[in-house]
Amino acid sequence: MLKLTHVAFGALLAAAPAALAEDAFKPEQVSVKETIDPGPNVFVYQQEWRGAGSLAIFAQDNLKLKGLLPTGSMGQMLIAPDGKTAWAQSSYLKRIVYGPNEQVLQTFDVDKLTVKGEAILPPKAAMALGYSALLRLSSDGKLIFVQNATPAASVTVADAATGATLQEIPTPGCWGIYPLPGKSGFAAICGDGTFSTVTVSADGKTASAEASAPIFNPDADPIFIEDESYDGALYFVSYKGVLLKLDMSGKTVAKLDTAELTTGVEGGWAPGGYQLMSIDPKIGVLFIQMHPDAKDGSHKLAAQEIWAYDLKAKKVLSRSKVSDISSLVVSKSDKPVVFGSTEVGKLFRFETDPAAGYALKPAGEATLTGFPRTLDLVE
Amino acid sequence: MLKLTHVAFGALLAAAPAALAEDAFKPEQVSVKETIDPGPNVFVYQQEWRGAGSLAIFAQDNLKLKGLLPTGSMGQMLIAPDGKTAWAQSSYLKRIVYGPNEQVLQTFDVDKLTVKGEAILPPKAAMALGYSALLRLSSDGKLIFVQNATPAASVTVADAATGATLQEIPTPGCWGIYPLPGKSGFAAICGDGTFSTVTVSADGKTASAEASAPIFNPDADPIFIEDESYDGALYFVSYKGVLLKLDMSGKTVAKLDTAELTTGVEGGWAPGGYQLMSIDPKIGVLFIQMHPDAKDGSHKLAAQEIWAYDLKAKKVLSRSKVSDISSLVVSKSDKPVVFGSTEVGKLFRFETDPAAGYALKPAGEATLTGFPRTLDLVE
Amino acid sequence: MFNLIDKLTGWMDKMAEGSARRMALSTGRRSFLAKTGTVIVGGALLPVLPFDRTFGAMPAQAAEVDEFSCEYWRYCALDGNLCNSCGGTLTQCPPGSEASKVSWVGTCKNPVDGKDYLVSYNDCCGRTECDNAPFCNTNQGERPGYRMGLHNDVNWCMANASVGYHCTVAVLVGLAE
Amino acid sequence: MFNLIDKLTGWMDKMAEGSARRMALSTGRRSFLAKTGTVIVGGALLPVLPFDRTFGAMPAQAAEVDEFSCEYWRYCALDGNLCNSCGGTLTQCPPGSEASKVSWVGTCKNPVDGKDYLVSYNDCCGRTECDNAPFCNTNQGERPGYRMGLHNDVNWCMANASVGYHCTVAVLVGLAE
Repeated sequence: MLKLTHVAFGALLAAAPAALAEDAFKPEQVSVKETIDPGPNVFVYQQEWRGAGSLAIFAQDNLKLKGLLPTGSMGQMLIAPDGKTAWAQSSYLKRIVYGPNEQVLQTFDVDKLTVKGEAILPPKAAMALGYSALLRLSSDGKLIFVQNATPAASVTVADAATGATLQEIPTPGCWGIYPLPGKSGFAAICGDGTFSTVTVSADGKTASAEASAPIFNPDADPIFIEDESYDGALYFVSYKGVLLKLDMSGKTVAKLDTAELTTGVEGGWAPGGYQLMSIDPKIGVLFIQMHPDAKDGSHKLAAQEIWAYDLKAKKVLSRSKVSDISSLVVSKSDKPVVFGSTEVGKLFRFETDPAAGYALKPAGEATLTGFPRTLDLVE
Repeated sequence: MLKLTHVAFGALLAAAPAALAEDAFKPEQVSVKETIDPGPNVFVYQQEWRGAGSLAIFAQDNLKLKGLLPTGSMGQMLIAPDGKTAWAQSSYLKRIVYGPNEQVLQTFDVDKLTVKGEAILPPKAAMALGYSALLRLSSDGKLIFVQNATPAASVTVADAATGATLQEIPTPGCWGIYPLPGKSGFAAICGDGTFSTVTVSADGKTASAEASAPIFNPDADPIFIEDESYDGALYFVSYKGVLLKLDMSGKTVAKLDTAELTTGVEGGWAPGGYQLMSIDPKIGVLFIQMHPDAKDGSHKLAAQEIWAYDLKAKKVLSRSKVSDISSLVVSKSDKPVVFGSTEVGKLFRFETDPAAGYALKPAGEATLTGFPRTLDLVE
Repeated sequence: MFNLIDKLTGWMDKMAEGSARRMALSTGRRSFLAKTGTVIVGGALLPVLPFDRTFGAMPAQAAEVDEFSCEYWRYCALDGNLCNSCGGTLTQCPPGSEASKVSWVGTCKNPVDGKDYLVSYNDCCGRTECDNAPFCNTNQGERPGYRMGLHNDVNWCMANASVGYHCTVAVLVGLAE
Repeated sequence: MFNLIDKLTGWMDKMAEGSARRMALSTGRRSFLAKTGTVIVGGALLPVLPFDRTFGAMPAQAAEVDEFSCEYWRYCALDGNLCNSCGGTLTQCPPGSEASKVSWVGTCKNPVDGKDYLVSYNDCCGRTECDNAPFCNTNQGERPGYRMGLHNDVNWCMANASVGYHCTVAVLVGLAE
């Protein structure tokens, strides 16, 4: 029996009465903001490997943070084309870093920042650094494709509306998910230098695959898995700076064109980083992260310059010095705005000058946390 | 049906044979180290609020990291007197930052760095910054006391061997757990300036409490909850730098003595930080974190100096300049070593000079992560 | 004695289950304040301690400091990330999070009118800790957990369904003269 | 075709379930290597790609660099925290963690003997990420996930019971000339 012979309620009762002014003061009330502020957003996935990551939403015009969405660890984010729905695939271990792993696909309402639903995935999803090609929406918006690695590669197909798993498609030796235009399915990059075109049935439950002719040489000049679409084609870039223009619309992926970004440029410049390039389709200009003195192993180095490259004219329009940008995304505008993240916690906003070859001018910054390697935006 | 008409196994099969040297090379084998290196340890709890914290174990002599033990979020650590067993109380939410919270008491084998067991606690444990007074072992080593806050204060009593919960003792308005010497139970600091002495039955299942006379004035000069024992007494320090010497051995807590640390010192110095003081009982010297220009609200400021104070002679022996130490612990030695952590990720080691009043000399540093606010050591 | 404790803690736990909004809508709060000298903030009964003037005063330039800076006057006893830099406002939690059902209280002097206000620091809960926002650690009038209503080293999301700490708002709930 | 895929992925998954220690004890590995040009490292079948010499060479001072620095020669394709700075050694995971059952492989030149070695980068698993240790991000010969055995942007604890990433060791498993 607990016998308390004294009164010591502290915060509960031991209050010294305060003289309260009887004036016009009206107490404020704590509440929860209903929706985020309107206006176009930049999405940054702040990945964590020992706890909860988050999907940060910033205003495009001033980088004001509008809010965070919560995810598990080692996750990926996906934003719907209308910017109103977001998804994340991530891991929830029973004891955060040990014990059984539950891999979850969360669906978020972007305006309200609520978790609309969650579905449990087969426990095979790749626990990878942030790459947009690892969690994708089909071009009709009905299916979600999740990159798996056990380390055997496969893709889980889930219903975008419910998150329910429809099938798992083995994609041995292939990686990355590139939704097919105009039909259900995706292409993947394969380790032998081909692409595999995987067509998924209307109900999402079966699939067939077709290999391309060789597209690139994975030994001599491998390509990054970051893709950008423009003018009906899909662009990739190689470690050495060769731009590949691919047609994804046929039965197999076909190479349409190639271009060398660094022709005639001194200094050993090469592309580098994570989400290392982005195309503004309004003006047909590619913005790409470049570093000098490239060598074997330098392909993940952050940018010392961002180059603006004219895809039609096939020439570099401008080269802008930057500090340690490792991922970027550009707005779709006649006067594009570039958003770039560093590995050490900064999001930079750059305005561009059309009269100066879209050279970048710093125009704002914000704080990031975790490993911020994927960015997306919706106008 | 999946119809693959091409072979693209990539990493699986597409291997270019390499010429392998037929010389004396003997492949190494990956393995797991069985036990940590021998020798005395410093324990630092690296708290996290959005994921897994960890209990880091460093060698006292050179700050070499011996390993990490995994915990949940917002936790506390506890080290057995022999340094062979450690415990942690922490939170595991279903979705790390949302969903049902499972509060767990983990038991660790320090030499093997294994999780020996875990027990689920009543979901009331205080989710607080790291303070050693919030998770304690009874003086006989048989019971673990867990500070609860709902925000009503109580203490969960658990079996130290099994983690099983034995009872919950309400301690309204009181805070902190100070094990009673020579018997089962603890004292707590109460909001009216008294201490409550809670005696726990031999089986750990019942308790009774007794209030002390007023010990301090929580309005005019509150005390920090950090305690240090020396020469049969327990020491606390107030915001303004008054050292209290208390007798915990009776039915109620009694004040034995007080001393002003800053008497005759210019500059408005006061104690500050989190685990802000530590006594080396071999020499009877208190090491305490001090900052100048103290004012209301400065009590958590990191130290600009560490003072060595002679408890018997009641005088300051030395004042050593330091950078931003917010928690510290001192070894029990004739020539003590002080370990201090900063809020920005550093653990510093200081040797002391007995001939110079135990003045501190920097002698090593290591990297910390998270919020490192509790330190412990075992010789 | 025992009954009183049971009643008190039971009542407090029950209070804590009520929503912050419901409590805030109660029009009887100010008169309750005047009568008992205590504040109900989001469900917890908290002491109204007179501002401790033992130590120094507010910095002279405080009036010019904006609400996105830790030096803003309302934040005199705040320990956490500013919600207004994380999608919320001074008094609104960011969308998707929940306001804490209990809170701690500071007493801060408004440099404009020179009056001391009671500020409820509600944590916002159930979302990833917002380290994108400035982290402030001011502690005027702060006390250890033995004065729980004045203590800011605990997670005040403790009484919510989802206890993940997100950020902190600063809500004016009373005047103390 | 279909059977082959099933067989292969099935086999691979089964391989992945085997313990790293069991695989490492297999005395037949080097002859297997010599025969097939592939490496089994901790249970995964990996290609042995010739070292890509298209780009530059090792820095001249590499021989003097100690194993606690990211510049140490074995770490030429490492992306992670050094286990030898977290209670482990060059080839031993810290106590309490588990060695990953699968791994990626780099080809690094030893500046002392001038030979190219195959280095298995095993992650150690089931413990809090060891950010106390130096984080290295070197990428010689690294390829994206379409060459999975050379890819270091995934968590190689993927096939373990506890997938939490702790740190990475660098184990010499072969010679490539």
